[in-house]
Amino acid sequence: MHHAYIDKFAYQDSPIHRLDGRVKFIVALTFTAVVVSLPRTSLSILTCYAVGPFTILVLGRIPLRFAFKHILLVCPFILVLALTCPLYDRTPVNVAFGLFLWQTSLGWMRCFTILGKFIVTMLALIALVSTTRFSNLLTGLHKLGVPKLLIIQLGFLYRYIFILIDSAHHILRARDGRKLTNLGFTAELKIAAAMLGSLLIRSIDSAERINIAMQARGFEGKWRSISKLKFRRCDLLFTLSAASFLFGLHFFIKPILL
Amino acid sequence: MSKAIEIENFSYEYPDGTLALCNICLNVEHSQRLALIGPNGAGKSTLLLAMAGFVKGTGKVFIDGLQINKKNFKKIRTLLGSCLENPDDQLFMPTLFDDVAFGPLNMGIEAEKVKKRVTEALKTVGLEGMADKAPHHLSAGQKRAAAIATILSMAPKIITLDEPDGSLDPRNRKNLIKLLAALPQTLIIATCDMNFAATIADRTVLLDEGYIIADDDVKKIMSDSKLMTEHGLEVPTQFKNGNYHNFKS
Amino acid sequence: MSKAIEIENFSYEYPDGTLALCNICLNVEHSQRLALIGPNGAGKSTLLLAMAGFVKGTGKVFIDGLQINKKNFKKIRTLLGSCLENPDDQLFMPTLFDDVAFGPLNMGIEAEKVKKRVTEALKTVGLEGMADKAPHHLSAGQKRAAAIATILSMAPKIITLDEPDGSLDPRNRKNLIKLLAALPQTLIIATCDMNFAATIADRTVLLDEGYIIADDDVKKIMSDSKLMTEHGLEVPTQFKNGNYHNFKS
Amino acid sequence: MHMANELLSVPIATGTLAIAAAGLAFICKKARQFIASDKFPLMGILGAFVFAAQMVNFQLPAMPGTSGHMVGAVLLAIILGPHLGAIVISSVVIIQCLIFQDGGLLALGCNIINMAIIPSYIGYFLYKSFTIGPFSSLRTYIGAMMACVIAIEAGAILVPIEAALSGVLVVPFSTFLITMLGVHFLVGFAEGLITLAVLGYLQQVRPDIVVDSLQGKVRLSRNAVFITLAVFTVVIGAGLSLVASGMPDGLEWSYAERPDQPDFKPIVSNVEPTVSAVDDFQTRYTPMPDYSIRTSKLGETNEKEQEIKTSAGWTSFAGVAGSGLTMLFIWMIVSFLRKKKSLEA
Ligand SMILES: Nc1ncnc2c1ncn2[C@@H]1O[C@H](COP(=O)(O)OP(=O)(O)OP(=O)(O)O)[C@@H](O)[C@H]1O
Ligand SMILES: Nc1ncnc2c1ncn2[C@@H]1O[C@H](COP(=O)(O)OP(=O)(O)OP(=O)(O)O)[C@@H](O)[C@H]1O
Ligand SMILES: [Mg+2]
Ligand SMILES: [Mg+2]
Repeated sequence: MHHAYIDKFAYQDSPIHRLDGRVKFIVALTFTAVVVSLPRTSLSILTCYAVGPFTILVLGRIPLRFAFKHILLVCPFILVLALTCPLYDRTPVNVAFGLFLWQTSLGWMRCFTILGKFIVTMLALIALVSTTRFSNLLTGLHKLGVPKLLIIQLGFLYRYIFILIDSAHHILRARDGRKLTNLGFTAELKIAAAMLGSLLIRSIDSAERINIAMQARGFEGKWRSISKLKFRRCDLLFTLSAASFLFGLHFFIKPILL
Repeated sequence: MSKAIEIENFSYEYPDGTLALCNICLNVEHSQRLALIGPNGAGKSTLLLAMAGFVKGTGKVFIDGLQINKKNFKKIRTLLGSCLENPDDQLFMPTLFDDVAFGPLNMGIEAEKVKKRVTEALKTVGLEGMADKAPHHLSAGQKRAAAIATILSMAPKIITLDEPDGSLDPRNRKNLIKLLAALPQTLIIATCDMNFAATIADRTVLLDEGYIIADDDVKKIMSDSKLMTEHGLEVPTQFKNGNYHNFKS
Repeated sequence: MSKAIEIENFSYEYPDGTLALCNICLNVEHSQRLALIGPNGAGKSTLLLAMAGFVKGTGKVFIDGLQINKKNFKKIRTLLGSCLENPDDQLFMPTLFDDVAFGPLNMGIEAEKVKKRVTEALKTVGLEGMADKAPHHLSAGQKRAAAIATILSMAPKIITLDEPDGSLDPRNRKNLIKLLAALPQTLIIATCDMNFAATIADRTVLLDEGYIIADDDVKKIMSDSKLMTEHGLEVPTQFKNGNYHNFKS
Repeated sequence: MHMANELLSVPIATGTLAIAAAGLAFICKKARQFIASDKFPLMGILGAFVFAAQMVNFQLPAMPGTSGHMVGAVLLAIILGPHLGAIVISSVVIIQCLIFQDGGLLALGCNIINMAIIPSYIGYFLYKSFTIGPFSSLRTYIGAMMACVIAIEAGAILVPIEAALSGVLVVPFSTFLITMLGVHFLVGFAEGLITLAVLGYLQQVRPDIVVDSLQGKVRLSRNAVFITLAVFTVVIGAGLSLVASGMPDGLEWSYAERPDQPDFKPIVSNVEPTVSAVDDFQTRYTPMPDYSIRTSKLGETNEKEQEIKTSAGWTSFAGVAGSGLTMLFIWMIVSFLRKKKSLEA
């Protein structure tokens, strides 16, 4: 996993990218809540909801391949859960879709709904994250009341995760370059501990140096930052359209489909 | 007028007993460009830390006439900016803008002025328009430049740089030299690379094992091949065979 | 006889889409000393990783006649030792002894012989008597040497080194050059420092943006000032004005 | 043990989100009182360290082919103290959600509680209460081991509970619980080993870092490891079978939430009043009550029903097709506009 890999699309520019982070966050959260609380056996309505994140992704110029690759990466846990549904719920149901009519079990229906909901909510999350620079998201979260200490932590984390992941990779490489046999459990554990330990020591050392760099620039414990967030007219427009999308689906399309 | 930096009989021992600096006496005039040279472990980095007040040994250090102590610490931060060896340590905020704004904001400057300063500092190092980038999206050379910008935005009178030329390719190094040559501030640069030091500085201090071995004009020290090799260094190419080319543009 | 390294049409793209290596074809003879040069981000480190089988792209890589694949991976580990860019990554055990012994122990060599190998490797790099030190107490130059010792103790036929000259002072660099010059193995060295490359190698491959731009005798490539500056490099001093001094001792 | 959105109902999700937010706000407020400015970078870097540490793996004993890696909550709590540890791990969980999309947005509250707050505090206090007094290698060993296993199990137990309270569990509760406990017992055990080993390494090379929490030398012996494994297995096994026997039968549980058989008497609501209360609450207050219009899809072969079904088939087809067309339309418009723009430029 490399730097540019995970958040490269957040640094593009598009109308969606320019929206206020707060607005996008709240919309994504609401959208997720609405989708999660949909009935457990209705699949077709999910595709209607998918239109929302899909639009954002397309407008934000996020390749759909990227989004689906990500979903694949994080799906194993939910996949296992979804696949247990057919085992436990064998109530037969008839499913009608267009001209076709077939019989399956409620468990399968649920399995697919869970997966469908997972995909749709993940699309929403990816749409949020890959159209919002993390720093803007942080400022947005701060404005929404997340404690400053946590925001500072998140900022540091975001900055140093990639560096440390890289050095973990390098250490692993150095081990693999010289590791030919399994030396037995105790030795393995010791080696792993030594690798973790040296990573930890390096982290602590660089924390000490960062501390010097911060103090050298006058830091005394009080965290100041400039907020670049502004609620503009397009944010209002976005909120309104998102609201009417959800509202319309809920009150007009959903009753028809179910 | 007071000197930019005055160090009187400064000594420092690391907690584990390593004597890193020994009886250092050093004066630096305003707008001088001083190269600190010396082999690995000579104490260059430690001396730069001492100038910024981050290691507290015996002896006195004055920055622009102000002695370093608890009371003056804040004032000195606005006078002297120090840039660490590794730009990853220097750039710790999520975006370049935040990083460059960090210093001025801590000085209590108001937001509008901070923005102006950031824009200017980024322009000076040739990174205009990159303000919203995350540091991990920058290349090695850009990170160096950005680290310098974080110091420039504080508008210090004195800048210390620790091995700013590490792991740069020749092109990036040339860009760095151009950038440093254009800065009007007092510069103190620690480096192991003699060619780099000879190009950028007008005065040299040779450190070894915590002692100041020599302190003079660049040419005088660097062309003394006996002195240089004795302390693990080498005569830079422009001073070899006595033929002096100044590469400064 | 088979070549030390044969690479056929190798390409590699990082998961984020960066094309780091593009259609690389390269043969290295036994006991050749090859310098990989190129600006920052040219793909030097990636090529060294590919030679050790750490990145798997399209195309074939043969080490001493063996193709790199799952089956041969172990065998290749004993043939080719690769030393990473940062010595801190290479040294992760609590003591230097453990670190240098790590490779041989993994090869299933018995304890007595391992000890002998460790002592020899440490002696070769000039660190005899330091076996019990913790790696993070070593100086930068010592860490470099130690990282090389961890490879030497495995007695590979081919050694790859990624920027072994980073942040070393001239004396340490000279020692490193002496050390490398005395090694009988096939050496492949990636570096940004042209003087270092010119001193140590007898063949040079110039990489830029993932392509092999030139592959020839050191002198031929490095004295071509147009080629070098075009790719962000510079002509090393010993090839300037056509006067060729070989610094190898 | 990352929770997904789909394992939670909206009331439970918002409830846990609120609890997590309040908890974090409280912890941050508390931490602000004693945190020194030089702790900021240390905490940030240690958080990143936890991420990176998860890539370093080692072979587990007894089960060849499986490898373990650390989670880090207890180690950080030991090094930084419970408050700062909880903040750091919470930020790790949030980043996992917001950058790596691991765990859902709605499930963030649950994840913070399960993986950050609970393990940090439980782990720290278990470790402290065991290692109080003069240093002994055995006590440190037991303390760290207990801390890791119990802290992680405590977090893991919450996952099936939260899912059950949400009423979305299809898998029988007891099965889910036992699987979670079993898996996380192994996780906790590996975590304990690695935590101890790292502490031992740190003590060897940088004793100043762990000086407050470890005065003597930590040693790991193979026998101790196996004895611990045996003891824990027996204890956990016995505990689990007790829990399991008290639970309603797996299949029945899944019947308990089957609205399609109205005459079926849900067993659970008798056994567990809280669950039924929450269920009740949910059906009443969720914006979209769950089981309302499902009849059109359930199978009786009444002719009229059949008719309804066919029409339902068409509407759902229309829904899917309409959405698909809409997406196609949006995509075409956007790419058309973009092309035009790039031509102009
Ligand atoms: N944190 C530390 N604790 C103990 N000793 C230290 C520490 N940092 C540096 N030293 C020792 O102090 C001496 C001076 O170190 P310093 O880092 O100032 O050297 P340097 O001239 O910057 O070397 P380099 O060219 O390698 O950067 C060295 O002997 C070094 O080993
Ligand atoms: N893990 C990674 N993921 C994605 N891209 C990478 C990764 N590592 C390197 N790159 C990119 O691949 C290209 C080649 O990188 P490489 O590290 O091989 O260059 P290099 O020649 O070693 O440069 P340097 O002189 O700076 O060490 C660069 O553009 C770099 O940004
Ligand atoms: Mg230094
Ligand atoms: Mg490289």
